[in-house]
Amino acid sequence: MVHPVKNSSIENSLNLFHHMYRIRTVEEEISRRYSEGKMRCPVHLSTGQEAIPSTFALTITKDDFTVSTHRGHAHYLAKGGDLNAMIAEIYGKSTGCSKGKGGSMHLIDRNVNFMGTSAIVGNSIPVGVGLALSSKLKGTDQISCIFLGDGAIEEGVFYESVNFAVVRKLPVLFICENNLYSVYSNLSVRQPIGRSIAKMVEAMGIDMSFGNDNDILANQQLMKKAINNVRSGNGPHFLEFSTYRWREHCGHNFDNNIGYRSQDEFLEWQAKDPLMLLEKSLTKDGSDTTTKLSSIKEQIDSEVAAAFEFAETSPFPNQIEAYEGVYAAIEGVPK
Amino acid sequence: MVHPVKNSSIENSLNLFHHMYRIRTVEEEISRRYSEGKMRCPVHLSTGQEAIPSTFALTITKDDFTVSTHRGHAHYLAKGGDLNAMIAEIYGKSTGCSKGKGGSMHLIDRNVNFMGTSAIVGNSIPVGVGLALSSKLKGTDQISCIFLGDGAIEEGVFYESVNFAVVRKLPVLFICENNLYSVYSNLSVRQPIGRSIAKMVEAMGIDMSFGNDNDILANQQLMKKAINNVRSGNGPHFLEFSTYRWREHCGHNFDNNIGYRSQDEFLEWQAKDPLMLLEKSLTKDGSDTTTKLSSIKEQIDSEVAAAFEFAETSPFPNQIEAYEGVYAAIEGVPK
Amino acid sequence: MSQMTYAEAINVALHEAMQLDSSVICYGLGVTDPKAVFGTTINLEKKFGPERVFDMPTSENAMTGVAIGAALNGIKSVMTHQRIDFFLLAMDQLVNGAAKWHYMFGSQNSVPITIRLIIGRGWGQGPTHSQNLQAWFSHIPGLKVVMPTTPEDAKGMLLSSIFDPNPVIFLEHRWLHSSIGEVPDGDIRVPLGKAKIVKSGKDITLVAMSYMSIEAIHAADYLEKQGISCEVIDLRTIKPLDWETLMESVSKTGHLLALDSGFSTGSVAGEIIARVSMEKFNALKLAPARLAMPDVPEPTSPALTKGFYVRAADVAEKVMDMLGKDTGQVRKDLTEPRPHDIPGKWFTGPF
Amino acid sequence: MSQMTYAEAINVALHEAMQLDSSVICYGLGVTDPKAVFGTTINLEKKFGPERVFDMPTSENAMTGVAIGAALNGIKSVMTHQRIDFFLLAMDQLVNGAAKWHYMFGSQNSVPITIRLIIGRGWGQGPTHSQNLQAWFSHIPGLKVVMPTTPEDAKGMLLSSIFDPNPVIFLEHRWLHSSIGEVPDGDIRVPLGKAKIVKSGKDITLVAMSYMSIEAIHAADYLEKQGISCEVIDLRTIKPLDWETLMESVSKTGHLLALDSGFSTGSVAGEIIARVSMEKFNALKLAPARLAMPDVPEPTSPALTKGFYVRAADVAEKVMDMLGKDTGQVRKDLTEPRPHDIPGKWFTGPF
Ligand SMILES: Cc1ncc(C[n+]2csc(CCOP(=O)(O)OP(=O)(O)O)c2C)c(N)n1
Ligand SMILES: Cc1ncc(C[n+]2csc(CCOP(=O)(O)OP(=O)(O)O)c2C)c(N)n1
Ligand SMILES: [Mg+2]
Ligand SMILES: [Mg+2]
Repeated sequence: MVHPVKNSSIENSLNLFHHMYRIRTVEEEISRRYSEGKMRCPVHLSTGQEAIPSTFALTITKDDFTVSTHRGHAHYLAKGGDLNAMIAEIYGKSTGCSKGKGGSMHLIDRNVNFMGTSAIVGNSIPVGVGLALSSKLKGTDQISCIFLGDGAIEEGVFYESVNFAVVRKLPVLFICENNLYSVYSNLSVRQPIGRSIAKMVEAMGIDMSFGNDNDILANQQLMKKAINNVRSGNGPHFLEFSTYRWREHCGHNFDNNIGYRSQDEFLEWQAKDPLMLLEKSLTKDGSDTTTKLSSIKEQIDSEVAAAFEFAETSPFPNQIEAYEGVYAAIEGVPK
Repeated sequence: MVHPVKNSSIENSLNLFHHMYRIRTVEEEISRRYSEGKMRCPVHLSTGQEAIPSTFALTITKDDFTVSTHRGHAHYLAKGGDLNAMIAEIYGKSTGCSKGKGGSMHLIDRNVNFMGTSAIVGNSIPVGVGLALSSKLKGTDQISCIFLGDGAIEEGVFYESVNFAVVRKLPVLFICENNLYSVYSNLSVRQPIGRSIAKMVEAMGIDMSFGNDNDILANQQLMKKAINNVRSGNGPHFLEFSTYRWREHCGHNFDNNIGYRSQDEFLEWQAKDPLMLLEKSLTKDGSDTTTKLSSIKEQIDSEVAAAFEFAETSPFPNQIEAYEGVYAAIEGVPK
Repeated sequence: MSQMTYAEAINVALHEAMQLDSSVICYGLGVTDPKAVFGTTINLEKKFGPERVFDMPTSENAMTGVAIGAALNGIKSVMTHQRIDFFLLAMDQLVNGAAKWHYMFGSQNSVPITIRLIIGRGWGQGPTHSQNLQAWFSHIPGLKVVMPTTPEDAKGMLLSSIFDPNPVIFLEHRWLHSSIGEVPDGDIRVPLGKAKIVKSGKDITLVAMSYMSIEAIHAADYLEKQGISCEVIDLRTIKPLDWETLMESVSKTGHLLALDSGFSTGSVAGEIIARVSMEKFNALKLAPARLAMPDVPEPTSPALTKGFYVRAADVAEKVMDMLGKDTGQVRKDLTEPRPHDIPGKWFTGPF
Repeated sequence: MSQMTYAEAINVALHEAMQLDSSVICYGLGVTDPKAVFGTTINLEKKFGPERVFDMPTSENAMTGVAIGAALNGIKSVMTHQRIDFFLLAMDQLVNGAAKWHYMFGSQNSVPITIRLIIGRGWGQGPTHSQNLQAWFSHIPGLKVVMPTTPEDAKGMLLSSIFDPNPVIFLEHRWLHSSIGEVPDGDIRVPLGKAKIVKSGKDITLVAMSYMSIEAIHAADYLEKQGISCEVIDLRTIKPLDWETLMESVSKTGHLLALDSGFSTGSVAGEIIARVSMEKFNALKLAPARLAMPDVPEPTSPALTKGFYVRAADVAEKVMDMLGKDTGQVRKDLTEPRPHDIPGKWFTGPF
């Protein structure tokens, strides 16, 4: 195996930085504007959790399928989903990726095979497995990636989905972002203390890997290996990453003051902020890199600003559309 | 630890024989009479699977809770359930343990804390966990035993139930009778080939043991240890036993001819028939034991005959009762 | 055109659909086993292979989600459950997922799945193997609900369901599987959403679905001899329901009796009474009526199910009562068959 | 007697019940967290300890079965879900288990569990966080279904539900949690199954439940000024439903408008129309009517929910239209509040 040369390693880090910074900027901009009351739907932000989707972005291909959860902005963006359409969706505009029907919790971009997110915990997991079944039936090499949280692990449907994926050796990649919390509930009141999720899932008959602490370069290797593995026809794989969300479960505030977790815990994780650490390490690489970082930021800042501008200036859907689209039309038969 | 002396070991074997022979005789008598068309409900017989409930019968106490499945006759009897009331229930009589409302798939005997069986795969599992929660809340040392099949392992609710039992360290004993089939489906089309159920469950954070091949004396030790363990407050335990049902999934016939399993497989298991093997080994112990065996058989034969007589001569419930008992009456308020 | 049973008609439709379109797959507990879901899936695996026809783990909820996911990439799944009651485990995937997917993602995807659920009654099936929950499904926007009565409709509507771009709940009554009828060959499509007037008449409209249509026809035949002319409507589709045909009939007869195989309160029959009362109030000559199952779980003992089901005699009696005729003779003429808990003598249990 | 919000009334009822009976326990996602399920479970854990008050894994189906099992040994569980939609995962345990247990085991056990489910509308909750599925529950024999409107009823009916020996579905509309009212102190029990005539009148019967009763009252107040006297019935319990009070009212007014917060087709309002049409046909002076949610999943965008809900204006317009009055002024008098998607200005989301 050829070791990556220094340059390509910098380039890789810049690419990771790009994705992380982009996700962070989008989430923080939502957060900044949320209290204006124009985004009238629940939002679940991923600030602090950007490392995993960013490694995903660099390895996954456009044709692969992906589904996600209520906390899906980052995954949508990482898969290459249209930023404008996402922000417009959160604003409830007709240009939204779901035409205003779905909001922040129902994101889709068919152009990049980002197939949907669900507001029901665990609900999109078997859907992802079904997409993998469809690749197998159609004989393509598309894999299907399923993002889920540590809370979703508790739903029976997760376990049923893993079992079926193993039985039929489907090309599924489960990506569990374990951020220690489900809403305000710590893992310890929901799952046995000290039990490893990844090891448990391994015992279901599946390959797994575990990535710690938002360590982005290590996690990137795990992500690459896992994706290659699944694509090679070795059956499903389960990835667990330990991570942390900075802001409140739903909404735009910080909430370390309300008592369900400690400020210390938060600060500990903030010190491991993958974005900040990567930026630090990159700026050590000389002024050329620093310049590149600035230009990435600049470019993203204006891209994000433009997306909000797009959303704000887009028209609302017409009231009548609320009543349309309940049923898909039979081909050749007018609705 | 004192090793059991020879005599008590014979006595133990005779006791096991008693329970096995009793379950066998009941099931075979149902089978013999089923085509008469007087037992008008589905029956799922346990012929071939008697070893496990028999070891259970000798260790469990009356106050402990038990729930079971569609294949629940043996568990009901092992727990000390009233034989007459069970047969009457299968005949749809008013003297039935559920007054004719439930049939073979809904057995209950409150006198021995046999709390119910369900016709829905997996359905009684969390109910058993809830009973364990109630013992803990009430501070009693009653444990809760949950019989389930290998098919029920596939239901998400099984996994959710195990998780909750571990999180709250509840006194639950899961007893999985793995008979290789769910209806006509072999394990291999439902679960990963070569994956151990017990080991998978262990990874969920639970103690487990595995008993092979209907080996009754070995299994008895596992059963005892497991029950003691759970009663000592060590949290839930999972027991898996490998076993085999002789007759068709539902109904009274043999069905090795229809093609979902082989006659060879059946014969292999029949050669390991725990009842026959135990009887053989006991008859080697001299004529005294042989006499005791005969008298056990005689006593049970007539007990079973009497139970069918009881069921056949019991009155049917009154038509009007169909409309009663949908709601429990509020105390002090007439219905 | 050939004579076949309802179960055979379903089998033929599945063969036809899988032959026509390689994106059709078929799975469910028992689909590949020797009993082949009451014979309805015979030879499918042999013909189309284990990739497209397969058994599944006892995981009703996940397997519904699998159908949704596959549908998003153009696979048309036919999933089968031997009892509707087992499918209660999958309500999240059905209602939060399948039913709303097309709508909530702005009409970019459709979810062409067909879920065959077997409903029934009798023979000691008891409280959790005998439910008729069509009212639940018809309450949910985004679902279609189909309940064919005849072998021909079973075939033609199953084909239409499979090729419909929406999730369709296809309900088969266990007592119909052995009924025999003429079934056209080939790719016949009976459109969803169109009721059938199986008997036209002028005095009263009897509206029913699935097995209840059979009881309605028996009653109408009897009533005809008593000089009462019934118009019998077999709904065939519960959602979307063919209100036009129904309203027209009631406008003509001025009388309505709605039958249902589900619990009375909140039944589809109730919705029918409501809609007719709201929209055709002036056409109604007297109060509409409903006959459905009592609001009671089905008991197991045959002694308790005596007189428990809505039978032709109940229908005939109700109609005569509504029209002011003497009902004294009805139960003597139309006695409850013996045994009352099986569809025919051929049925020996356990299912 | 003290003034408190609906949410506080629920909290007080839980405290009262747990104090009265040590076999009452309380659990659900978020029950012990800082937000305390919109404030309804505040201080319960502190007062009654973590054995009796606890958070749970996201395992809705198993946790329902746990309540059943505990109930079989005399524990009275109050389980809470922050959205009714999540509870779709538990239909097997509810319908195949809890609802039928008492019946199918020959009445030897009862299952005294109370399941608090929050329903709602508005504020971008969207298709899977806004359903009102009371019709489903009321279709199932063995369940009781409660939908209180006022703080007093919330307290009194929650206490009655907890001490009822049957499984009770207790539905709280999110838009009611902050409404304020007088609530008697102590162990007050409002009996299940009794409707309340909140306004007596002679021209038309308006029947509603939960938040829809509020819209009905607003409409009735407006209509009174237009010279129309409405009798407003707040059902409070959906099952068993108080048919007596309802039928008496319709007999008096001869007119019926039934409101519902659920999808129209198959709604509880539909069942009401059906029963009244069947039983009080001759008392009805004209066709009864229904106003419920359209048969459409709820969209998320505020632009799409404009005019989407049944509001007092719709009710008033419908009543005037039924009674042949000119409706031209209604929408000018009763404009849709702004913003239309929140219960009041105090509401800033996200929930
Ligand atoms: C079936 C279901 N139960 C409960 C909820 C409420 N809920 C919304 S998000 C969430 C947390 C899930 O935690 P996790 O899977 O760890 O994801 P995270 O929010 O941490 O990203 C919960 C419980 C829901 N949406 N669906
Ligand atoms: C939820 C549900 N799905 C399917 C069925 C149909 N069914 C009845 S028994 C059975 C087999 C279950 O197998 P297992 O748990 O191994 O028990 P066994 O019959 O082997 O004792 C099945 C699938 C059911 N009753 N409930
Ligand atoms: Mg989490
Ligand atoms: Mg088995």
